[in-house]
Amino acid sequence: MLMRLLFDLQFGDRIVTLLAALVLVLQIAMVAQGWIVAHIRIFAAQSFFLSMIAATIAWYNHAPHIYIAAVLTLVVKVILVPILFERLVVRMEIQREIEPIVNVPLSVLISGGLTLVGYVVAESFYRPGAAGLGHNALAVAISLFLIGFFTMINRRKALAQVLALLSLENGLFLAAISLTYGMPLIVELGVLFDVLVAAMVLGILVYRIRETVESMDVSRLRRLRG
Amino acid sequence: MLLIVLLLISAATAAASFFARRRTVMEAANLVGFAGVFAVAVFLVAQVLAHGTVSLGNGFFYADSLSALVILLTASVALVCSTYSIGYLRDDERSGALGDDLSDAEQIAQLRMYYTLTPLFVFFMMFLSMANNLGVMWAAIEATTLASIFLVNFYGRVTSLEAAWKYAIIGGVGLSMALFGTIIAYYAGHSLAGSDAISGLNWSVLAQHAAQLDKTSMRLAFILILLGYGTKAGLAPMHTWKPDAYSQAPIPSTAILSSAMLNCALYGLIRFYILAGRCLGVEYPSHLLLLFGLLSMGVSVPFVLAQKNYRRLLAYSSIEHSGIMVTALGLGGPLGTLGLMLHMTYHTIAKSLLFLCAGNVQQHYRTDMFGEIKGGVMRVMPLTGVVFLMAMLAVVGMPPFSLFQSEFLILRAAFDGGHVLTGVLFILFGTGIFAGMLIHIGGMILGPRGDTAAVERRPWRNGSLLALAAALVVIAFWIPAPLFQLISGAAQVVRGQ
Amino acid sequence: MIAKLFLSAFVVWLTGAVAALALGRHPAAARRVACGSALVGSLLDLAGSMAAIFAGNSTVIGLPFGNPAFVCAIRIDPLSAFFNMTLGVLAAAVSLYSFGYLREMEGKRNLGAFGFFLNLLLLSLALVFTASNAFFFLVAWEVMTLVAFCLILFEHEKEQTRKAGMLFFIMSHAGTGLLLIAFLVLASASGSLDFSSFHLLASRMPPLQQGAVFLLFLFGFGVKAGLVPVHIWLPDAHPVAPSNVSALMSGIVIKAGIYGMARVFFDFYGQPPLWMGTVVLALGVASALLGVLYALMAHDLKRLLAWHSIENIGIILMGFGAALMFRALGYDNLAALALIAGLYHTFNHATFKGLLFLGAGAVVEATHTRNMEEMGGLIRRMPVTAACFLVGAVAISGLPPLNGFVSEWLTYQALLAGFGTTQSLTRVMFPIAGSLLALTAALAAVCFVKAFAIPFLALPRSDKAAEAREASFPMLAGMTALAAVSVALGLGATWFIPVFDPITQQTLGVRVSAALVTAHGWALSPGTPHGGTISTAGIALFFLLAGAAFALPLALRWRRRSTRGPAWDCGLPGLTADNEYTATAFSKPLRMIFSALYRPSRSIEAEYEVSPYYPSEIHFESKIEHTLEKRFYDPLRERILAAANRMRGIQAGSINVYLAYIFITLILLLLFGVRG
Amino acid sequence: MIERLIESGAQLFLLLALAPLVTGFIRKLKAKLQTRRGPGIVQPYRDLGKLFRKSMVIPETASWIFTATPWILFFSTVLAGMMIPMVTAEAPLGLFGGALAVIYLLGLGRFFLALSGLDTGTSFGGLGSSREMTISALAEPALMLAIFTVAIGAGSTSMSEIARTAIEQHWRFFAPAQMFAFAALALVLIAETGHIPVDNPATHLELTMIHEAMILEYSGPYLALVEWAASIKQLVLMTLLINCFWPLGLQPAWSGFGALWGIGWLLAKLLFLSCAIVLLETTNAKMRLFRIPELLAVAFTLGSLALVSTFLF
Repeated sequence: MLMRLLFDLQFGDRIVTLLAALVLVLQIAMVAQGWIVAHIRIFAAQSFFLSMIAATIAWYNHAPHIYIAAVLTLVVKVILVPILFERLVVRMEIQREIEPIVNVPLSVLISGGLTLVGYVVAESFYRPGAAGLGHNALAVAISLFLIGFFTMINRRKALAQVLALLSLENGLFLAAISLTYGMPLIVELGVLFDVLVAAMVLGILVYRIRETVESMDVSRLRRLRG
Repeated sequence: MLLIVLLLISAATAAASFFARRRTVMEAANLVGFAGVFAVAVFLVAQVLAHGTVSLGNGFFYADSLSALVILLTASVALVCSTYSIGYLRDDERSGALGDDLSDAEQIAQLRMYYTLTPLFVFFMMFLSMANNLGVMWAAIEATTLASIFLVNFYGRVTSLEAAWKYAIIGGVGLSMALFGTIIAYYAGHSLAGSDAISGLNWSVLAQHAAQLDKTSMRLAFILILLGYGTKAGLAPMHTWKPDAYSQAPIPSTAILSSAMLNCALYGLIRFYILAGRCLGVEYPSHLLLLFGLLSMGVSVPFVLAQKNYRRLLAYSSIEHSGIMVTALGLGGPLGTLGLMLHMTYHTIAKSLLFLCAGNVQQHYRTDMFGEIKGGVMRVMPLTGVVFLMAMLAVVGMPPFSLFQSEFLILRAAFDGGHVLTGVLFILFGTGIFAGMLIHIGGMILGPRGDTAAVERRPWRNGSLLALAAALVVIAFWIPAPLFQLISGAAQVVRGQ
Repeated sequence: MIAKLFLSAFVVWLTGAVAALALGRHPAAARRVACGSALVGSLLDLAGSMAAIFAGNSTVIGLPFGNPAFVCAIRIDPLSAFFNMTLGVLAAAVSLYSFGYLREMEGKRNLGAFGFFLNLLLLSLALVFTASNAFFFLVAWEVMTLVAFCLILFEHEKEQTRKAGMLFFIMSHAGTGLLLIAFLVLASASGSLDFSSFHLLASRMPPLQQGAVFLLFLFGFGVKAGLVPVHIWLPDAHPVAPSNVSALMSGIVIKAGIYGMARVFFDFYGQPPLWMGTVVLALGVASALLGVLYALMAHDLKRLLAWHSIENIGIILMGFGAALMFRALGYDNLAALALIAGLYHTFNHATFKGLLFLGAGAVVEATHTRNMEEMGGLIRRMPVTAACFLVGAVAISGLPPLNGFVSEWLTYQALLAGFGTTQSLTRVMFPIAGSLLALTAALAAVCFVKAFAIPFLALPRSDKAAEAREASFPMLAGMTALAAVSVALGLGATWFIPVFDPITQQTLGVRVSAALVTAHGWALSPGTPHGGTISTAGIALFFLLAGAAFALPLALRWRRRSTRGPAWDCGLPGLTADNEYTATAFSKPLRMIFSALYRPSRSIEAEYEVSPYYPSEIHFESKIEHTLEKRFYDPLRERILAAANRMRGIQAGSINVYLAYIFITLILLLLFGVRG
Repeated sequence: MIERLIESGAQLFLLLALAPLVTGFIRKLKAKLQTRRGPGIVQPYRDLGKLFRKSMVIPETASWIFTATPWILFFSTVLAGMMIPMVTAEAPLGLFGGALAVIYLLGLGRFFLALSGLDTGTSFGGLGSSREMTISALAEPALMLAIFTVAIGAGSTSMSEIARTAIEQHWRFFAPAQMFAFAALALVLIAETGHIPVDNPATHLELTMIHEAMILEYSGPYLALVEWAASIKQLVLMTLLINCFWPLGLQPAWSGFGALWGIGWLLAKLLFLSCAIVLLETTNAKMRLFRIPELLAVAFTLGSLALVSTFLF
């Protein structure tokens, strides 16, 4: 029975949607989160579930190169980046909490609204009986993207903004694997490499800001005007 | 074959300056490297003119006249800026602008960072112009952003850090939107045969089958691409990073950013415009482009009128010019596209010249605020003063200079196409910008000498200044035939012939 | 033949410009090369344009231009030949004058650059008059503005010069913006940029578009010509420029605006609606009146002359307005008369205004000041300059027998003939305009009594005026040449009228010079049956005969019986310069009468040691208010800058706000864009 | 041709001879009305004769303009006189210019007179020139409107044409347009020739004199020329007024007997007009300088009324 499930497309589709929903919930949790370290861990969990989605899609569509993408995501986003950021947080021993510009209940409400927007936009794409698994994942991807964007606006701390940017790219990755079973491999590699370098560069910048401005509060960087 | 050589030379330059120990080696490496790049670019242009398109690695690298033009412009700007940066960085070193209490080793490290990142920056810009695969093109643009972040943060002051941070974050957000757009475009082309192969996302392939692409997803993709690459091009309302980045980065990198990088961002936008145009018909994308173009021109007018810092003034002028080029793209048609391509060429020359003059003035007066200079630049630095005024008049579109020709073509396209309101707004904003630039830059350059010290000889900087000024004057009256053939070829590509 | 002359003129100017720039290091050579090439170029241009006028047809010459996307060609038809002739005459005299005028600047200023700009200005002017397609016209137009800007800013150390130059450049550029829109609307209607395709095109366009294009052209060219609502740059820009440049600016650069209007009104518009002519006539009258009223109050010699340029532009536009109205009503002969009046006054104004500015330049160079209150008694030290200035003053006041009178007489006849038309509006409007023209001419006479008497007559009011020396020979040669042309144009009016035949033939399709010249070449008539005739030659002959027969013999006889003695000084110990009337006092009655317009304000400070009743020194200063600037332009500027400052709030510095901008745009586009 | 010469010679002689007579007559009449004997009618001739024989004093500061002005003034006024029809409708030098030329020739004379006033360097000269030019400038539009009304009636600005139409249409004088035009032209005549309400010709009081102030420095023959020119100008303007509006007695041509008849009528009309002027002078006091623009504004409104009424009625 289990074996049959493994090959039943219907079941695969339901798994992918379940995992996609889980990723969305984690994203909203990240919005409501107050602590940097917890923020990093939720991001790691989210990336883990993403790689699981990639794996299931690869399994059901017999597309080997998606496995590589899943593994890479696992390595980069679940292990490397979180460790880098946590060491950064420890070395700079800044206060750990994030003071969001918009208070938590309102920001959760807004993310709900954004999810709605995601679905409204994606709604025009649904062609009944489209082949392939997570075609309804586009709505989730768009809402992930919008919520990630909103969290960036909502954060004062530099590191929190970087994390929001990375979660935003998670949304893109979901769109890539679910809609088109992953981009050509070269592109996947290019994207992942750029995400990694971006994380490192932004880390260095955050470190420099911490040194010169003595606080991670980016909103105080307002000297260039007009 | 030339495409690979082009990339190899710039990569080699980056490596050479990374491993070099003495400053002169780095300078020489850069100079020779970029000269080589320029030479190869000219050969590439010759080949493109001969065969129409040059491709390599079964379509992975693809260069038609549009990309050849962008490569040529990037190479020429890089060459001029490398000669300028030699004099510029030596003066910075002498005057301690690099960082007040830096030991020699640290200063060399600082210069090394500059001399390695610039060729890397140019490498990725070249790569981007010849990448056929849209995903790879996106990765290259992302890489240019990453390379230039530390160029913006070169001086390490608090303000340049703030500028770099904004440049990175806004750029990052913009490019993630562009990536989303690329993915959706790929999804739109998903139903085509053989789309999952490596060439599925190739622009040339998609361009041929554009008609069969899925309409709604192409519409969503175009919006996201417009916002994404619009951020890199500095279209309003995503322009906010530009004035900060341009006023804090070192002058040679600002010159490259403001001309070459702008062309590459527009190159990406044009590639998608061609796809969207064929798939959705020209009507839909041109409305969006006109909206954003006019918005950018409109937004830059008040900032130019009430500006206190001349480098930020030039940044807003380049926001206006990206608005002009996007409007020209929106207008389309034979006149609009030819106007766009001419404008891209002339703007590259004029804008980089303007920034180089601003650099000369800043290094002598040690400030970039109009209030502190109080006029008299013409009397203190005659050559820079005259060239600065000339470049300002060119950028603003005064007729003896060539930008008027391209703006005239664009306006003619607007009025012939029935977009009378666009034309009237275009001229209104142009006059506003003209008034602002004239009052501020004219006020700074003209006027009595005051008590500023005389200026010392500056062979490198004035040499590159004169070269560009000569190019500006010559191109006003005579365009070499092959260059015009390249430009009209590029215009045809944009029109989708 | 015509083409060769024009091309050689262009080549001479171009090489002269480049040579002058190259000779920057040694000023003497640069000065000679620049002025020489300007002179030769102008004479060639003059010869070419005269040949073109007598040939009567239009020749087209292609010019090589680098960018293949554009074609540059010039077309010399009678209208452009006429304006080129004006340019040739004035430029020749000014170049001759510049030989002497620039010698004084040799040490201080970079004469190479000056020569470069001077020759380029002449070249761009000639190209503006002959350009045959919209693109090339606009390029030549803007190059002319740019070069004029550089020439105005030649002494850019002074704050006032910079401000005036920038105001000039910004307003001209705004004007060019209007022209650009108008030309492109025409180009989209006709499909090509060539002027020949615009011929009579405007009347075929829908009325609303036709009206809009008319207003765009009127105010686009009006900015350069100094039409009233958009004239504010002119009184500031001309005085600060070097005098030979102000002569060119007032004489011919303003006429580029007039040429533009003539080309549009009479070449592009076939049968314009009546309201257009009325607008032009009304603005003409307003410019004339305001120009002369503010000229009366100006005590800076060159500023006074600049205001007068606005007045004369008003008179020219009265002629054009009348011509347009006659065209609308179908009276082509009367339209031709009015057009000839306008064009004749253009040529006259170029000559006598150029003469006056050159005279003023000589005076300013001799006394190193532009304020009339510090001059005086220059007639004794600068007799030839005084004589030439007097000729110019009499001509501009429209007094017989000189050329100003002839063109104003023609304008009167045109306005008078207006009564013959049936339209009720015009029957009243023309004579009223005629009477206001009379008021303008009379006030001009008052102004030029002041402008000639205060600087030149009686005792010098300052030691600067006392030590003035006569101008050098080339300057005098330039001035006498223009004076001679002025007199010749006045007396030889009947020989000059046939010049206008090809123009009226080309634009209005009718030749009227035969009807205008009567009594076999002696007198001028308005072309109506037994209309009032005028013979300036006859008047001059009468003066000469009477002078020779009575004045000379009697004057000589009485001179032996006359002695020189002090004037009546009411018993005070001898007259000094302080007793003389000053310019402010001279214009006081008119300041009181027109106080509603001027809103004069005055300040008197008296210093005294012993008691207030015995002041040791009194300072009197009276100022007037420029209502148009104070009421309209200054508040407009402030409001724009305030709005700009408020808008700067967008770039407030916080990155969260910047990201919010992008976020909102994304959401809007997603929701509304996708459906599209 | 010879006949034309004789005619113009006669008109020239008549012009030169009659002018001082009219001035003398006006002064005599004014004196009579002020119940004083006053100098004889021919007194101006005696003054001119005396002045021509006297020697001259020219101010030190004066330039050639001071000495040239009397000649220019005299010749321009005489030329203006020759252009208007006095005895016959045909003005001898009519070809040289019509109504506009007359106005502007008088303007030329005034222009140089003002210059000479300023040339002496005294404040009186400046005072006189400034006031004279201001008043004449303000009078110009009213004069022009009156002339335009008459010229529109006649269809041309040539004086003989105007006179000829005046002769043919006798009833024309009573048309409202003509009445308004006549009133406007009369007011301008008063202002131009410097009679009482505008300027007092007899006084040398600095504050009130306008015309006299300019010619204060002239003496001997030049003073005679200027005075003579002033009286000729007065005669010219009066004849202009008469022949445009009261054409009765204007002969169509210079036939022998007709000329005498024409001169007779001219003298009668001049007599009548002089009496009207003198009456006006004695019954009015001189106006303040800055009240004169109001007078001339009245003249301007009368002129525009005249113009409108030609078109309305």
